[in-house]
Amino acid sequence: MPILDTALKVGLNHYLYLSAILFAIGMLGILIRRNVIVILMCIELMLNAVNVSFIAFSRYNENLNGQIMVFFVMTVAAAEAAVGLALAVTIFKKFREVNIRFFEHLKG
Amino acid sequence: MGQDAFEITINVLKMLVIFLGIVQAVPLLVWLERRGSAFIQNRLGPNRVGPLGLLQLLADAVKFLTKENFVPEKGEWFFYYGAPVMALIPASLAFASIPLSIPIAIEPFEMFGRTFGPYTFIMQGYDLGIGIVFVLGISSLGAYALLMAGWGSGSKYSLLGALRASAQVISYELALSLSLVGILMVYGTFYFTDIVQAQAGPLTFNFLGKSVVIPWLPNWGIFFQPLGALIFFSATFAETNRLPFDLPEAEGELVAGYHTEYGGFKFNLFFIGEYGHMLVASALMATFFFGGYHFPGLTPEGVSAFWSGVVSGANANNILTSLTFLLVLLAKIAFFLWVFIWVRWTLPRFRYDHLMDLGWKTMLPWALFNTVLTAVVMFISHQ
Amino acid sequence: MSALLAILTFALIVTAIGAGLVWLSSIAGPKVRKTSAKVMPYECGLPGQEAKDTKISIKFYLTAILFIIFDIEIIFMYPWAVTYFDFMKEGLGGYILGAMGVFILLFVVGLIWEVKSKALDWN
Amino acid sequence: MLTVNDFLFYLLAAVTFLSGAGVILARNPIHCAFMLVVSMIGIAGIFVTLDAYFIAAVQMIVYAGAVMVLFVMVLMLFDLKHELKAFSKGAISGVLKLLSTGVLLGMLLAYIGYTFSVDPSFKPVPADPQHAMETTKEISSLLFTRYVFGFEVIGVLLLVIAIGAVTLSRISGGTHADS
Repeated sequence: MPILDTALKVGLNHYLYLSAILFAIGMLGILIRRNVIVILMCIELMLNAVNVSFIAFSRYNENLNGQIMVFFVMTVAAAEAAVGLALAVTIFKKFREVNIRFFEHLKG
Repeated sequence: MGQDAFEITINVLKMLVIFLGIVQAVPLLVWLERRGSAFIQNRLGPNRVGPLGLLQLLADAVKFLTKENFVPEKGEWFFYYGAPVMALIPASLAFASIPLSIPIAIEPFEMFGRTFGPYTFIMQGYDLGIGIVFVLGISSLGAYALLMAGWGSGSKYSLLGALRASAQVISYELALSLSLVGILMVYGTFYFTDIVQAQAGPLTFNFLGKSVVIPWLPNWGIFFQPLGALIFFSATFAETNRLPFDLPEAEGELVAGYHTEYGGFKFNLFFIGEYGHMLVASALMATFFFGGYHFPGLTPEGVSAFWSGVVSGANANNILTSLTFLLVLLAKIAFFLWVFIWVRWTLPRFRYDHLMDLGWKTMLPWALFNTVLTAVVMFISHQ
Repeated sequence: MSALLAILTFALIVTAIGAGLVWLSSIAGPKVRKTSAKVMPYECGLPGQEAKDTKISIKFYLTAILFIIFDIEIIFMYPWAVTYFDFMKEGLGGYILGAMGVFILLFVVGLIWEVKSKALDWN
Repeated sequence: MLTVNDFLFYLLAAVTFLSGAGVILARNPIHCAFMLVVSMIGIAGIFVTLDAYFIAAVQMIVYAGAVMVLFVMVLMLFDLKHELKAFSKGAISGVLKLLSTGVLLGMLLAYIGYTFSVDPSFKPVPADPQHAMETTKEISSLLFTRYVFGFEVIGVLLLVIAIGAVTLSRISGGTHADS
């Protein structure tokens, strides 16, 4: 079937679809989960989804700037995870709570 | 992977051989370790089963296989059974990416009434252009086997052991990866084949714009990076959880660490993983600092000329030439494996705080110093 | 690309053989009824104690955080190391050395701070 | 007919999607973390199919090898077995959340489908292992010329994080966590 063959032939679109789906999964996770550490993991998933589209565009346009952007995104995401977890652990040690609802009470 | 059925079959077979080679090396190494330690300590070691006790390992394997399998009460079966399998993956995947010898070029030949060829078979599982970064990336998964084992066992001693072990492994991973920056500066590539090629011939370097050749020394990385080699080799001891860094399984003092709840063949798989890491470390040591499969005086042309006097036919000649270089690399790997065993029975174990201090406050700064020194020396000698 | 296929094939081989060995040992091993003493966590033969306040040092997690940070800094040195000589050949040796010099200086400041703040002390 | 590359993409996309769904559906946070590790490794494979070898390796080292180890260690340190409710309450808000995510996903997919349908196929690249190293060197020379300022800022950021994370874990006293 020529139509199916064209649809199945992997191009830029397929990578962007995958990226969009992963991003939506990450967003849904942030909305429905209660545990703050799982929410941090979902943020990592969303950042990864964005990285996929960066790399796909970089390959499509034969332009390596996208890869450097991903390098920076990864670095900042790792730093964000480190600080986020340090915060979560500090709050957990003090209040024994990881529910995201609880964090609303931390207003000054 | 290949164009036709013959090439694909050979490539898959090659991977099977590499993996089974790693698995098969383990009993031999255990035997060597037990006999070697007995020799060092003036004992006899296993000598009952078979000649020199060689069949002891077969007996051990059968005994391991016939042990009872069960999951501890609070454990999770997927993590409990998955951890030993996971322990195999990083070491074997890393080892398969290291070039073991020169590629075998096969001329066209007739078989089953068809003509096959020409082919070129690389003597490694797969040829990624980024060699060492791949090895570092895949070895960084090693911590998961420990954490899975600790978590899956459902015992707090296992969990504590797993946390200790993974903290140690990740701490020394820093010194290990930083110690390689110097040698990467010297060769300017991540690609293993290029690194090995660069080490052929006599010692050659640029000094203040002049090219210096020392004909009686091989062009090995150890002469450019002695400090880097030392830090790298010490860090691999910690990565492989070998003495004097075997805190994760200090069986005399602690219970046993992350594999407390394991027995039988699952325990053996952790063992295979540990020896696989030793193999990777020895092979990397040989590849980066001791010329890979090159040996002074052995050139591919010379070896090929020697074999052409013994066998006729280009294909047989190519295969034998490649196997000769494979033997050179295996001899180097065997030497470093012996160093691993030798050190184990020579040095006492560290205390945990000393171990962490050594990793973070001694080896990491020295590796950084090595990087800066290499950069400055290269900068000055290039002016 | 075919290298990726080869890696996946190899990982499949390793997983299959490893899982096969575990499965084989569960076939070959004796089938004995589980007793409560057998499936209990091994604590040197004593009855297991589940203390409410098991203290685990947060040093482990602090080590992991510091590992991430220094690991990233080392990863940035890798591309620098492989192009160092190329930059020098173009006469940009001083520039590339200076660029990494600042970065390494920040690395060293971080390391000294960690050592001084006793974040790396384990006793 | 699927080529090897297409097959690899579909395989890795399926692995990434399923483990990504596992991250938000698994009740035990440890299971979520291991699912995310699988997802990260799958994405590293996706990067390899896009010829970004070095970035794929960085993904393995930084994400799968460092960040996720930290997540797993923290989850094991604070053994969260007592946390029973994994998902937030409320039927109406749940429907709204699903709906809004669905609308976003639909808009994204439609946008991609309409915008990039001209010629989405990639230009071929040499299948030579040397090629990966050449790309890495190009990335590196870009990083240290055009993006050198960003590179130094990353250095400062990491220093700040190193100090901040240690300081954060110091406050509220005590070096031990109750598990």
